[in-house]
Amino acid sequence: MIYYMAAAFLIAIGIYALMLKKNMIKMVIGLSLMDSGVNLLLISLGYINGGTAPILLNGVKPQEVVDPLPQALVLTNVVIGVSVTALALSVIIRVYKHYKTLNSDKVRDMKW
Amino acid sequence: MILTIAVAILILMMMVFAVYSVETKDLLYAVVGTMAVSLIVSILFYVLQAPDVAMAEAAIGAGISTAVFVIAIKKTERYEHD
Amino acid sequence: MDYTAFIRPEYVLMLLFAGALITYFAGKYSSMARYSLSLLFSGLALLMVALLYGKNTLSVWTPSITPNGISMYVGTNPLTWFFAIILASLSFLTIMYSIPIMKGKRMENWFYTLTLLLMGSMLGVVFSSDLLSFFIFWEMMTLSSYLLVTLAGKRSDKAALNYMILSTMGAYSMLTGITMLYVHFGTTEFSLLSAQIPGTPVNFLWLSLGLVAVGFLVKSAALPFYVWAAPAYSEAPDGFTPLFSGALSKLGAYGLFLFMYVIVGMSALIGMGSFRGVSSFGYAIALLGSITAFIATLYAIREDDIKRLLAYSSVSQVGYILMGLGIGTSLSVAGSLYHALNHALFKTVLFMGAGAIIQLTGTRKMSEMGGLATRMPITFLTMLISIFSLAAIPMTSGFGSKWLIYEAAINKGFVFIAPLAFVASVGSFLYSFRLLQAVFLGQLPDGLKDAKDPSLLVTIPMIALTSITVLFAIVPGVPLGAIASAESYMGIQPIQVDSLFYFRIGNSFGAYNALVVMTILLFAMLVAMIMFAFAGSKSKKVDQHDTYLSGEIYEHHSDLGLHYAANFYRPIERMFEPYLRLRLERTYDAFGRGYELLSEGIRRVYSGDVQTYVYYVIGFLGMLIILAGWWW
Amino acid sequence: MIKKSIALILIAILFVAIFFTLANDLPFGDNRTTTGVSDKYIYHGVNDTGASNLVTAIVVNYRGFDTLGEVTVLFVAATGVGAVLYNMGRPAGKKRKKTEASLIVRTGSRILFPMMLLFGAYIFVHGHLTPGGGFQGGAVIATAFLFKYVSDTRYHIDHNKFTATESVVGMTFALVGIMGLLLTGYFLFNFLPNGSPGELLSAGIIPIIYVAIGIKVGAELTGILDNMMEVEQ
Repeated sequence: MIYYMAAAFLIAIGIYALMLKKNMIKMVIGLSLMDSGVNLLLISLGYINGGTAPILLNGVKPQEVVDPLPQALVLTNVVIGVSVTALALSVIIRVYKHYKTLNSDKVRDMKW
Repeated sequence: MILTIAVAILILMMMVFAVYSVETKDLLYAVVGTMAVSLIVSILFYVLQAPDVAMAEAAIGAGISTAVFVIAIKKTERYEHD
Repeated sequence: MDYTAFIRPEYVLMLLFAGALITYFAGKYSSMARYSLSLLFSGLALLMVALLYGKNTLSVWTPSITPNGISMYVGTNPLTWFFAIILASLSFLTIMYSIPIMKGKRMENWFYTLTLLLMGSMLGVVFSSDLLSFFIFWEMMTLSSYLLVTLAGKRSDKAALNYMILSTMGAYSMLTGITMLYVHFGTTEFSLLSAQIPGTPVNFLWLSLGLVAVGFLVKSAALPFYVWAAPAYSEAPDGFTPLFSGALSKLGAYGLFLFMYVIVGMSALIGMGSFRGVSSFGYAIALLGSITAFIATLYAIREDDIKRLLAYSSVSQVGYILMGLGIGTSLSVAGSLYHALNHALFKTVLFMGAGAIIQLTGTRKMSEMGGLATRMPITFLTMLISIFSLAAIPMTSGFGSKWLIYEAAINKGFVFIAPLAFVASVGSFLYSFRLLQAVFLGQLPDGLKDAKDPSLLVTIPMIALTSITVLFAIVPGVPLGAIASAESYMGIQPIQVDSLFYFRIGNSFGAYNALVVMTILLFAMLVAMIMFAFAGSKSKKVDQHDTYLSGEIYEHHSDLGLHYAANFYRPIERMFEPYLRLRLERTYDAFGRGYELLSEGIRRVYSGDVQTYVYYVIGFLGMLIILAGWWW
Repeated sequence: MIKKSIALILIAILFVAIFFTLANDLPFGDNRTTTGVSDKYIYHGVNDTGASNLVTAIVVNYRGFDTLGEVTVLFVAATGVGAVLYNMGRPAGKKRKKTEASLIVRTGSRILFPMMLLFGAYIFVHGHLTPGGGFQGGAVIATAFLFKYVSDTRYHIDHNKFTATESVVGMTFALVGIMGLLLTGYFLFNFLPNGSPGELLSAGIIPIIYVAIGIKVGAELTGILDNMMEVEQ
């Protein structure tokens, strides 16, 4: 239960950063925190009381392990998350070169 | 029981780090806070019997992602202005 | 070794698609290999198609990997063969013709690859015997012809885009219709489909057939969709236009034949509603065709650009084909198929000649040409005969087909269609005479003193096609024999052909004996020539620098309209001017502007402010939670 | 200020909504494997694939096509970083301006670099037996290169060789898939014997694919870091 709270808190704080921070790197930090929160949420959904890691070696029985499916999905998400972060940051670097600011309000070209 | 208390302390620390990394004006510190959050999340993964994900999160979330952030901050600016 | 085992449609297609690939890679290194390989592949394909005559095959040609268990069929039958031989021979001759014409042009290598690909996909359209492969080949054809149009460079981009947008519209409409048919009947193969047609609800047939027909009407540039045709035909590379106008525009008519008569069938078509014994659907097509023929003729009369003139003429002639197709009697269908053949023959020659002349003069404006008859006798003669055929003057095979269509229209007493067709025919004589006069007669401009006939590779296809035109005028029974078997395949009473002599076309009114007509006309022409020679010509030779220009060379003032070909039909133009101002393009433009305004309004949602997007996301999340019925 | 308080209230509502929905509908620690597809993976995974690590079995075997897509996403992201930052000022051949690392870091990196590479390789080679696999091993390899970058200012990687490596391993992945298609009729289907679970040489095509993924992920993450570092102010 405590894990749910941690995950929901991370998601909420990520959204908070996205909503109120104008600094673009801060926004990406918020996204990254949300990412961690979602991963934690998925993993804790797959946990079974008293289960062990889903590696059937050394006499571990199938009945004893936790759900491996969320873990496989989260593994994918971790790698995708870092590539998204890198792409976003490189765009931010490019935008900074052009506008000399990280404040998203001052980047006017995309607005009407 | 001890494990639960330890986890509760970890989560409390994680929350503090998360709030700090969002609220601080120094982006470099903020990134370090994010890294700490990632690291604690990775420990939580391990506690939740997901060693694969824990490894990935420790290496990628705490390692490479932080490096990417630091590089980006070096290319731009370190402090957040209002 | 038995070679006949390889004479199958699927091998023709494989040969051409493999050939396109091989030609591309070989052509990168040597231009000689490019020319000879493309000639070889298209010639071989032509030979194979010719040997398919009289065969009836049907086979599954996809390997075991079929999407959703739908197999793909190819086959050949008399109707298919009739179109396939036109397409194959035109492709072969066009490739031959474009060797000197396209030499050194932009992306020459791609031209041959794409032409072979287009040839393969056109043959694929006619050979395919199920809805899925028909659509796939249809789209391949659209795509490769679009790419061929863009090869001419930046100038052709807009025209090509228009063509592509309208084609895509038509293709989606067609896909919808095809999907409806498939869902309703559960099969895609044509013969299985047509077996299930009787007893289908009429409304369903109207909807699905109408949707499919939109795709074909776009491709044949009929009334509401003709706006792409003139720019695309005229801006396409000179080497591609003959094939584009001569062969590709026929496939819309083929598709209509296929869906109306082969799949739905005559009795079901009549069952959808009829008008004086003609199905209402066919009547609508015929009406569209006749109005298209009329309007396009009016536009052609005004044109000064030689390729645009021919392009509008092409639209108008395809209108005739649709007219005959829609009426759907034995005579009219024969006339329609015959006209498809004739149009392929003469329009290809005309576009080839136009391409050669453009190559020579470097301009497409007719008011900058003139007097080329003596300099380019072969081009002149072939184009002259083709123009006769276009204007349906006897002694050319164009006469026979238009005669059949008129007769069918009069026979049924269509007081709206028949007069329109007549007026359009007179108009087609007007614009083709202007073409003749402005390009070949009159005074030779200074710059064209040393003009001469193009090389053999250009003239051989033109001579070949022209001699077929003349030959078929004398023995119309040869093509009509093939047409009669196609008609009986479509379940229409075949036209009677005198099997002994091939000179007579029979019908309910009587017979047309081509040999007799030809002999009489030849005799009359001889008399006229003798009279002309002995009565003495009243014409006077006018020197290039006559006094009415005070010795100045008029080319420098070509923009003043002093050329004898400028404002040639001013009186007629003045008569139609108020109506011609109502161009269909404006409707499309207005539609486009309205759409742009709408999009501009929608774009406002994306404010460019990141925070706004976050609010959207949270709103969406909230909606999800509410929709999930959450409340504890 | 009003905006901030509205946002805070919204976020608080969201937090409460997420937390209580989860706590109410999906109690923590319940066994939910029987309702979905997980049951099959848990009970038949080892027999089907020969991999003891069920996560690996899912990632590489059951959902191998998914993983191919993921590797593609990673590749596109790496290409995107390169494309976005392309030609941002630094002339070719100019060195990165950077303060020299301390002697301890330099010496340490020399000793640790091969070890880190070896450790990464160990992780992805044993992906089907122990925790870890291609993604984790690749990330470790990328951190090894990052370490090298930090410690040595003159160090730089050869882009052409990296690209070639990446293409070769990427193609290996696709080729294994196509061989499955040809031999068994399904893309990425296991066509090698499963062997006995728990041995290094077991689990069919999983070790091959995981080695390819490991090298590819390592190369791509290093490429991302390198692209981002190369830009000069």
